[in-house]
Amino acid sequence: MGISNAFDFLQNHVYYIGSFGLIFIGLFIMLVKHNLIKVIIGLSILETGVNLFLVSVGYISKGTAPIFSKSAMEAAPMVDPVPQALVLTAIVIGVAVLALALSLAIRLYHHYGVLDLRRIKELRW
Amino acid sequence: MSLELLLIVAFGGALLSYLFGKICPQIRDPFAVISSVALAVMMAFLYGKTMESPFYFGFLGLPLILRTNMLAWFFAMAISILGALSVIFSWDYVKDRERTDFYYLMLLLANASMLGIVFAGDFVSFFVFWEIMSWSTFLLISYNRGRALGAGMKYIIMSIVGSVSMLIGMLSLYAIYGTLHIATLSKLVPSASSGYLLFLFILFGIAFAIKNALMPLHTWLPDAYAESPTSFNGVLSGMLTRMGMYGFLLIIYVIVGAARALNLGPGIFKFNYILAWLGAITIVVSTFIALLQNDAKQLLGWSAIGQGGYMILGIAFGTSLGLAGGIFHTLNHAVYIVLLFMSVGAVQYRTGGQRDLDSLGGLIKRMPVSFIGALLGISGLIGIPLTNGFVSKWLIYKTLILEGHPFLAFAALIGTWGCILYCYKFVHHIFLGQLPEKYKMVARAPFSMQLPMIILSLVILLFGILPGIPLKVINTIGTSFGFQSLNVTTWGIASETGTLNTINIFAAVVAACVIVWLIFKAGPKAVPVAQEDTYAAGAAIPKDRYHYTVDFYNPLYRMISPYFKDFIGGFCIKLAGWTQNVCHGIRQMYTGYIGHYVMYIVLFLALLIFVQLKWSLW
Amino acid sequence: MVNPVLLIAVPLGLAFALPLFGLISKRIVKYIPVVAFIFNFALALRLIPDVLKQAIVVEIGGFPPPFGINLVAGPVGVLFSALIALAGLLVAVYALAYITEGPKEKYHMLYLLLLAGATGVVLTGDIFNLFVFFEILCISSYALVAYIGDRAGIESAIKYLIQGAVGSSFLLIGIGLLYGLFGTLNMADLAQQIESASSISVFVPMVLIITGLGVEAAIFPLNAWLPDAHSSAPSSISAILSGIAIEVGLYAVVRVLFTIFGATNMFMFFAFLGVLTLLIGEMCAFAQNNIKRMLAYSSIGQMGLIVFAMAIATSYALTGGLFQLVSHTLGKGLLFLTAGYMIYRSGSMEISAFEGMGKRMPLTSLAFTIGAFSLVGLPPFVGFPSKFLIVRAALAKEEILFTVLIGLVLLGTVIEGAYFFRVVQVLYFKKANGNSERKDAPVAGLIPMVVFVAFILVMGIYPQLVIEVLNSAASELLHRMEYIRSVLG
Amino acid sequence: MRAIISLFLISVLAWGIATALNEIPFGAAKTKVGEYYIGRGKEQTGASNIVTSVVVNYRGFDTLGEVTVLFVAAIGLGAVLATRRKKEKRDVEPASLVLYTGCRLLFPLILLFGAYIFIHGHLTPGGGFQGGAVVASAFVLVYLGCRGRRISETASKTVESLGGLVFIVVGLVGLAVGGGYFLSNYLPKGELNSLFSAGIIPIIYIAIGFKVGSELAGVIDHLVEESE
Amino acid sequence: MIFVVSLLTLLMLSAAIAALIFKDLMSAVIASCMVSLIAAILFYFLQAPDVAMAEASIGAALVTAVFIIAIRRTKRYEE
Repeated sequence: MGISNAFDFLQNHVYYIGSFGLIFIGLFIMLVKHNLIKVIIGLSILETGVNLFLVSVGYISKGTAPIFSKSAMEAAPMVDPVPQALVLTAIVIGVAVLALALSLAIRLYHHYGVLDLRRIKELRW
Repeated sequence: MSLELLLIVAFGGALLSYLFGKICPQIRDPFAVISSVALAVMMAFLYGKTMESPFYFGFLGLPLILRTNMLAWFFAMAISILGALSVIFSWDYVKDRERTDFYYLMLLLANASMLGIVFAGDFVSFFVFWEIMSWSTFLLISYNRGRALGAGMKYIIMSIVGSVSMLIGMLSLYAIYGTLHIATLSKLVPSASSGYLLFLFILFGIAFAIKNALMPLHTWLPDAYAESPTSFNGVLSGMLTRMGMYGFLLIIYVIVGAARALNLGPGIFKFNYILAWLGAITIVVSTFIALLQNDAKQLLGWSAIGQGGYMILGIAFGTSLGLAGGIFHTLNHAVYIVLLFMSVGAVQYRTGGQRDLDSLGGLIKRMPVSFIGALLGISGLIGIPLTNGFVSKWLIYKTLILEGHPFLAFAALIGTWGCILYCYKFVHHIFLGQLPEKYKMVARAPFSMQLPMIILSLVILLFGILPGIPLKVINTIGTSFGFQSLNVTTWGIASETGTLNTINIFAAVVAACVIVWLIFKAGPKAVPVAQEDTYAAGAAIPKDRYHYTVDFYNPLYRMISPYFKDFIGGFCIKLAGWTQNVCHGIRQMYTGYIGHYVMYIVLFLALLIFVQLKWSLW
Repeated sequence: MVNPVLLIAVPLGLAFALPLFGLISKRIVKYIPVVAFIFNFALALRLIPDVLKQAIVVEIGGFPPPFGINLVAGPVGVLFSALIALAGLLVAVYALAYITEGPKEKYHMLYLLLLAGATGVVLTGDIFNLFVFFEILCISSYALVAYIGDRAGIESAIKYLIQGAVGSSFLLIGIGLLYGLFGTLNMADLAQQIESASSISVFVPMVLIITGLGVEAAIFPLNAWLPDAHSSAPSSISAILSGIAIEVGLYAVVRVLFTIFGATNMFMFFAFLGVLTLLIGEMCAFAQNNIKRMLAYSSIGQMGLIVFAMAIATSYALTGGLFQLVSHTLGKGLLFLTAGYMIYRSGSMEISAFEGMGKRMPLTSLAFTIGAFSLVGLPPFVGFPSKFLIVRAALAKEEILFTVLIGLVLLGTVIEGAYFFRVVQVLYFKKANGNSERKDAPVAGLIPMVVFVAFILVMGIYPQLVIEVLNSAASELLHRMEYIRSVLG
Repeated sequence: MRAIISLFLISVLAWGIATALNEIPFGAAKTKVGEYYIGRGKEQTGASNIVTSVVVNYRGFDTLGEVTVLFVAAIGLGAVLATRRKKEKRDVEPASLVLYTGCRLLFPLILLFGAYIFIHGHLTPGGGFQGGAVVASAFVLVYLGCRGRRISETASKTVESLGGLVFIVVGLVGLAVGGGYFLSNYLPKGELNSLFSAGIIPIIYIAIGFKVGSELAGVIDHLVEESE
Repeated sequence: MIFVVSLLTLLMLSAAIAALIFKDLMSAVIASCMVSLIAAILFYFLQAPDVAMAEASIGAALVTAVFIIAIRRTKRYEE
């Protein structure tokens, strides 16, 4: 009983756990770490988690990839293609943000010589 | 003669004189004078007319309306005449200053917007003109730089507070009655609940009390008067401050109506009683603070606060006599305070901006016209018979006594007593006593300054001897508020409880003068000596000051100075300091550290989710 | 019939083509944004009469709404597009002379893309599409904030970026949850399926989305990036960030709250939040000595006012809120533009460095003064009718609570007046120390200022000019069902 | 301290999201939109990869935005790093011969692979973005292996611009000929599962592939140049 | 199947935690690269080959390259 329950639970939730685990770990990194690069790593983990979540929302049990190849035409239900399309977009947006963030980090390092965010607060109040 | 044309002339005159100043400065001053005089002349033709016409439909579906009636005409006439005189006075006064174009623009704009206020037939246009008046005045008060900046800030902050509270009041009217047309409102509002009327009175009252410098909202006035250009003081003190009076009349007697307005609140905490007591407190406190001043313009400023108290006392009781007194006092005060400021201005003009009473003195021979002006001005201010102040003060005293308020009457009396002291100090320190060495070569004021002073002096005497001229107009205003008509004669007022007849007084004074003249004539002939030809009982005459204008009322000062300070002004300064500290405290929230900022975002989210999960608030 | 999609496609296309123009001639590059926004503004104006009758729904790719992406050019969308195009045009003209250093070509591209993104946000009818355009807007503003490349610029850009990225991640999670729940991304379709926003499963995505969008909309605890970013960006960009970017963020919040979720029960909370935002913004602005930070905090305050107005949620209030939005765009845009040249002239952002500017740059100072007066809400400038409407709407509620709140709002106005008038005094009534030669901004800088001033005056004196559009925009926001019907048929 | 607060806040978030997720069972079929795409995608767009048909056609506007985002990031990165660029040429140590030759050899192969991915986007998994990324990784390889090699900035800019313009122009042509719809698939759909099918989809994906490839390569180029 | 997925998820989360813990940024980046790679595998299991390809080529490869370049240019160790 217990085992099969656990199995069911895992079956139903493992992707959610994985994705939100990533999201929260990423968020945690952003909240507590002082190093800018580390914060950006957190952001990238957070984005990966979000993407994973989006795709798992679109999953259909025992579905196949939404591609009509010549062999497997309409054999099984297909998974929802929409979240996949969204995630494609989200991945590209994520990489855009990360690249910009890292270039800013490099420039910031030129100016300040540190990446410790506690010491980069000339602008405040 | 339409009102639109009038306002176009007023505002157009302001803008055009600015443009002329930029294009060819020579014709700017004449143009400003001509336009303001023309305005006064046009205004005169409006006498006794009652009309109302929308001039603009564009504002959010609300027609903006101009209207005129006796009340509006009375104020407008005073505004335009005093404005014209101030413009004439400015001719020489600001000639050598920089940015005179700007000065003229703002002066005329302030004037024009005041006309707009009194002709406004609905609250939107009232408010719009009110705000234009506020910021143009702010810009003029700050004109002198230096300390004027602080004065300007005080003025504009209090002004904004006032207009904000007026905005709330006016829009609550709009929200409830769906109109802001004054005539319509005056039919609808009197049937509102007492609580709502009180709410209205408080909101509008704050706005008008600030403008009229009723204590405890007077803080802006002394500094603003002291620091603004003296040529503008005429406009500022004469009518601009008294727009508060106009507002009070409007809200109490036009919109709400005497029947409701005078019975609001329980027992002695009636709205108008509180107003009257505030007026009385204003009179006493500000009079004594004025006595302590050594700056001519500060002194006049405090005096103006006190005189504002008289006006409030006059209109607070809602009898036709008191109302006449209050409105008449508004006019009279405007006349003599403008005169006094002009005389100070003339002295300042010739002495290089000196307005410290202790450093002046003995200018009587050097500037006789200014002296006469100042003398007549203080006579009016004190209320010496045959000057205009006498009549209005008489009416106010009489109201207080008839209505059975001896304490208030006593307060008013104390005010007059203090008024005598500071008025004497004022005229003595400037014009009498020893002439300081450096002012020996001081010349007379230029004609452009003398002319308005002479006109105003004549007006003081005219209204003092023939008070019936303005009182007839004022009586019409009173009857339009629904009061019974007074029996106004050219010489004064006749009523069953006592008659004012200036012709008798005039006769008595003339007789006394004749007698005194005869006595002097009979005595030995006076020998005129030079002003500096002074003897000091054998001792060598010191080169520096030796006359007694310094520490004039020394014992009195020592007695009253601990009690009569501008506590409220001090409190406001402190309040500003506290606000600043609070602001500095709050901005510490933006620490500059990204971790905190991200935390704020997560916090916001978590808080919302937590509240909803826990309590299902939304 | 013109197609509203051109409002987005043309700036995008021109931005893509801009490097090619750059290959032909370096000098024509900077005129391309001007051309693009003249076109957009004309198009938006052309659309207004049609839109007032009936919202134009454009199906991208020819697929019916729940299946394809659609643009909804309703009164709100067109109003915002017109506003964006107007501000964009004026600031582009300003930038002709102002942007003289750095990779200019990239500046103009980013600028075009920023405003194209903003237009996309206000026109789109699909929530994921909104997210994408929002990212365009955000990312180009990150880059533009860092454009100068000094310490402050880079620092504020990275702060902005991190907060913005966290916000967009939340937004994306919220969108994912919504898609999981309702299986659609179309806003009208979502609105049709969501009856109540109170159940926790709808509430969580809603607050995620609100938080994500709120970061850009500068709602109170989410706005820490704003003063830094707005003060460190080039002034022309500050004008756009303050005048357009946060407004568009607010638009998105309002659209989500009103149209998708119909979250009437949250409005009271947002009214409080708005007042809080307003007070904190104004108080922080009051304590500033740096002109651009002051203006930035003042933007926070104005956003608070608009949020408050929107949260009253009556047709008057929405009209007032939208009007305030317009007037804020005009006023703040003008202030940042004028401040830009004053900073350029005095070499410092400290307010005390502007002493005697009234003599040194008379027209610029005059424009600044008018902008400041308008923001404070003095007649006859445009800030007055907008505040008038908001106060009236709050009082028409006839609740003590709203009366108290409007009192607090107007207290904020008093503080705002205090710091703006202080600057005006510094401009006009302090003697310039040192160089007091008279030299105004260049013509390309003055033209947009003059146009802004003209708009401020004309709309202030004749608010009827825009009130019809604002009214129908308000009713579009207020009536969800109308929106759903116009999209889904 | 901050860690504890953060953990608390995150646990609140987790609580809320877990509650919301209860309504979204994993693996259940639930969307009419997805069904619509799967059911009609073949006829309406002619692409056998439904994800591609969604990305390029049904939600083509998103993709336009997405391309723009990447474009913005590339320009922004250029702008951010721009002021440091005009430096003197440094002497870089040449890579070893094996590495150099290997890179030279692999480079065209990877490019070809990338091109394959984006050309067959409508048939097989992959498409413009993936292909573009593969192309860009070829350039990464060259930067790492053959130091000192640069792509011509003008060329990359031109490719970026043309890629974007092709997308927009293809879309705008739809306004004229495709029934007045932006980005409508007005070209003949062809036979399913053949290379020349799916109307405008391959064109757009090829454009995207070039664009993304050159943009990502440009990003790497900027960063590498900066870093040396 | 589900065990493989669970194991991968566990691995992925531990890699993320490793990225949190490592003081050496290079190691942290490699850990996050691992997160992306495993996520790509999970995408594949979720029947999303397109996304898996994108994640592997963009999320894992390019982002990591960019990170490494950035770290080489700045500091390698978190202080």
